[in-house]
Amino acid sequence: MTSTGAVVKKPGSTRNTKTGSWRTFKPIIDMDKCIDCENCYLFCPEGCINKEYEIDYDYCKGCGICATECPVKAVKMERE
Amino acid sequence: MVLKIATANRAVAEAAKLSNVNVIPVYPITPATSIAEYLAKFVADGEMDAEYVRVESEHSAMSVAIGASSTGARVFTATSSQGLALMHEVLFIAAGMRAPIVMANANRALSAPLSIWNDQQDSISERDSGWIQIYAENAQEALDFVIQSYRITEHPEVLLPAMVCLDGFILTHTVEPVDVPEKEVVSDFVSTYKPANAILDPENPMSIGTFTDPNYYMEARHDMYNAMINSKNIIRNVNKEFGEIFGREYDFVENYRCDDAEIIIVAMGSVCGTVKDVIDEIRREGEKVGLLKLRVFRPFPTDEINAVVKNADKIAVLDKNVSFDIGGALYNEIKAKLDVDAYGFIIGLGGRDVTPEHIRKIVKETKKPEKDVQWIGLREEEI
Amino acid sequence: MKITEKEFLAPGHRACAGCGEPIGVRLALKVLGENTIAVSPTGCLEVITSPYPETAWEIPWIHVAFENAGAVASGVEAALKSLGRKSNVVVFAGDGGTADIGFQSLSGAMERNHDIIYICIDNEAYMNTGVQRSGATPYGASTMTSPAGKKSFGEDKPKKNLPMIMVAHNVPYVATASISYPEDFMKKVKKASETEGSSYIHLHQPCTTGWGFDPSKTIELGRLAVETGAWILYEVENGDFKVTYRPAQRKPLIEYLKAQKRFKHLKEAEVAMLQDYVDRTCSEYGV
Amino acid sequence: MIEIRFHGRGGQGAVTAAEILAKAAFQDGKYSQAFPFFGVERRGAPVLAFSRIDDKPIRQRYQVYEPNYVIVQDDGLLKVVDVFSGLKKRGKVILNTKNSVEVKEEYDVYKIDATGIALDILGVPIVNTVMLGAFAAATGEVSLDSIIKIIKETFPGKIGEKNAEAAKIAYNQIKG
Repeated sequence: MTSTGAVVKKPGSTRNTKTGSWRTFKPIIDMDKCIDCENCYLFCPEGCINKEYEIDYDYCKGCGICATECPVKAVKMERE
Repeated sequence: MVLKIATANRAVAEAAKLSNVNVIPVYPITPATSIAEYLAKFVADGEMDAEYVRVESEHSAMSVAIGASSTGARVFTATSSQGLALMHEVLFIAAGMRAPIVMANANRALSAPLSIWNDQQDSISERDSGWIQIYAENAQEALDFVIQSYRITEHPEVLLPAMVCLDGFILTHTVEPVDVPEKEVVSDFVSTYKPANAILDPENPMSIGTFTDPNYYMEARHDMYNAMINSKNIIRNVNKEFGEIFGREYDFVENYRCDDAEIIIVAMGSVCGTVKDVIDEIRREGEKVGLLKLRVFRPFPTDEINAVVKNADKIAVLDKNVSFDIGGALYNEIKAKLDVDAYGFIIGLGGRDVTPEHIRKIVKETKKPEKDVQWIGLREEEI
Repeated sequence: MKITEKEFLAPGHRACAGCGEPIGVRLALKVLGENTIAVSPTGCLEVITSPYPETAWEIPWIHVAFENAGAVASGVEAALKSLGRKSNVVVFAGDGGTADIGFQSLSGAMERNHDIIYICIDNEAYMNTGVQRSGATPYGASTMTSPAGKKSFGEDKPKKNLPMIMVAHNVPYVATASISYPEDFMKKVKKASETEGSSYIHLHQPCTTGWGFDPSKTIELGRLAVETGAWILYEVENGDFKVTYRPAQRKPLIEYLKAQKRFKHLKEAEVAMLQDYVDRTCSEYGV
Repeated sequence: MIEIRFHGRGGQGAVTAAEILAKAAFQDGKYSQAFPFFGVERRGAPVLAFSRIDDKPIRQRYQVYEPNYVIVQDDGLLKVVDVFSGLKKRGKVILNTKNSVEVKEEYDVYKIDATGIALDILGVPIVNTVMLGAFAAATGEVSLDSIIKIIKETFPGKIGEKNAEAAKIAYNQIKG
């Protein structure tokens, strides 16, 4: 293979690596309780929760920050 | 063409000015300082439309150079000795990131003991960094090689940085006649830099300087190895084109009276001028001696050297550097790559003047060699 | 504050679960937008985001070495200027690459006042290589190279005051921030992007691995640091100092300390000494 | 090829003199070279500089050991430096002095009170351009016109004019 300067020309290509497999606990959002504060969206290290509060489980590593930071306890961490 | 009388440092600065350079990050160091000063003045006087970055160290000079080059700018910098050594880490990175940077190195001894004078230990110590290395015999060559280097380094099949080496003081501070080409002619020759591999541009985002695990590192280095080999063709073509336009032809090596020579001296840089004069004298005395001047040290032109030296009885290799216990770098490379009867001579370290007597002694010693490696010009008295 | 929903740091990066660093980068880039070039020195962020042949970066990004992010960003900025192009140039550097080995090149860049935004993401030790102390490691923290022991209570020097050193460089905009106060942080990034010349933001970032706490508590720890006064949020705009967040009632430092393994060894007297140090600093800064 | 060695003190402009001489010779249509023995000497210490002039390109790169001419910018140097070292037989010495100095017979010595001329014309005891005027007269190796042209190029404006005048006075004094 060739690799001139090991430049990566495919932006965002870490998406090829599904870090969801790192997870032990899985966040589940109870939309009935959600007050749309955006904490989970802002604080997600993976950026895998969107503004509709859908979690992309392909990448969620299960850190639980979203559950901790939810002011109304709408996010539960469940065993995979 | 304008014939000027100037130092090699002035010639090098003129070359950068002529080559449409965008960014100049430079940190002054003797004997390269006046290059930095001339360029600063060119920019201050509006003679040169470039960003002059007054960095706080040589390490940062090369780092700025990589950042700027990666953003699509043509870059020039200059350094010497301790400065080059401080850059060591970043030199490897510039080459590994395939940044086509051109740098002048005013060859000077490395500490300790401290010396500001000439030898070539500094650049030779960076021979494995992945930089193309070209050695100038005089101010004209220094100017021409800087201009040529942009065409070589920026070629998509090369993309390796280039170091133009000029002997400290002996060239950097000596005034002599130099042909300074017209701006338009050089501008046409070098055009403007168009990044062929990588560029930091939000329109086309890419990541430069990534992290490789053992699955990928070797390939990147192997590509550099191939690029260095490929650069030979590019250097050859650029030489040819340069010769047609500027009337000065260069090759990887210069054959000075070698065709029938029994003894051939191999050397790089400014000492070659003195050697040529001595060869003329010795030839008048009836001895067949020639000089192979090595212009391009990396890539190493094995075939070109061999074509010139293969019929000689003995080869004397001059090194202004030393690899402790095994002699100079050039001597060792000649021994390793060619099937010749070669002897090594360490000369001119730390600015020790290399005189015609030294060259005569080397020729004499080569005829009846007692040792593989000898130091020439050492003081005999005790202090 | 209105920010784009677009993510400029893709998932799939290799950070630890619960890592605060990508949070800081995500939030900053949401403010800066896509016309941005990022520079990183060697460190956690570089390693986790650029595993060849993949990259997490959606914007142009460059890494050169550990100690030269300031210089590399200077080069990027100088090139943009020379070529007549306009983009934000932002550095995301760790505390080691900023306070220690990269300090000289940072100082040079700030002194030259390049139009760049330098964000030091400070997790208070060399986390990339397994938690060795840096100049930003706080008083009393136990690291692999400042271990607590019979004759040591851990790091024996207070944290180097990088933001104030940057103020001394006459940088037009200097601020401290915390990933736990996103609104405050993003406002500061915005100000930095509107500043002509250099801006420096020192972003406090709890590290689950290096500090020793549960990955879910990253934001909580950052908040505790600010609420106890161990980390103070302020900005210095053209020399004018202003605290941007003042805890109503400062919590005792012990609440912050006891939540982390790196302070577990501290004895009562040592905690009191640290509390005293924090009190003095807070009164100095008016918190 | 002719070779010239300049002896001076740091600050007296010996290095500049060697360069002006090389440039003037070049102006006359010859090939030339000039370089200092670049030390770390500061103001006042003895310094050396060299010029070479030839009809063909100059390739050699070592110091001048057997000069045809020696220019001594300060007679005080005679006590501390062997300014005659290697000087070719019948080689010429241009010596700045107002005293009667004893020198070996095998050399032609041209004495000139360059310091006096410099003080009169320039108001400072910097003698390098004065010595070049004297050199042109004593040796004929370079034209006074070229020396004057290069002096004016090197020092633009009034200073150049004055230096040129000083060189001319020295030239005429030696020519007698």
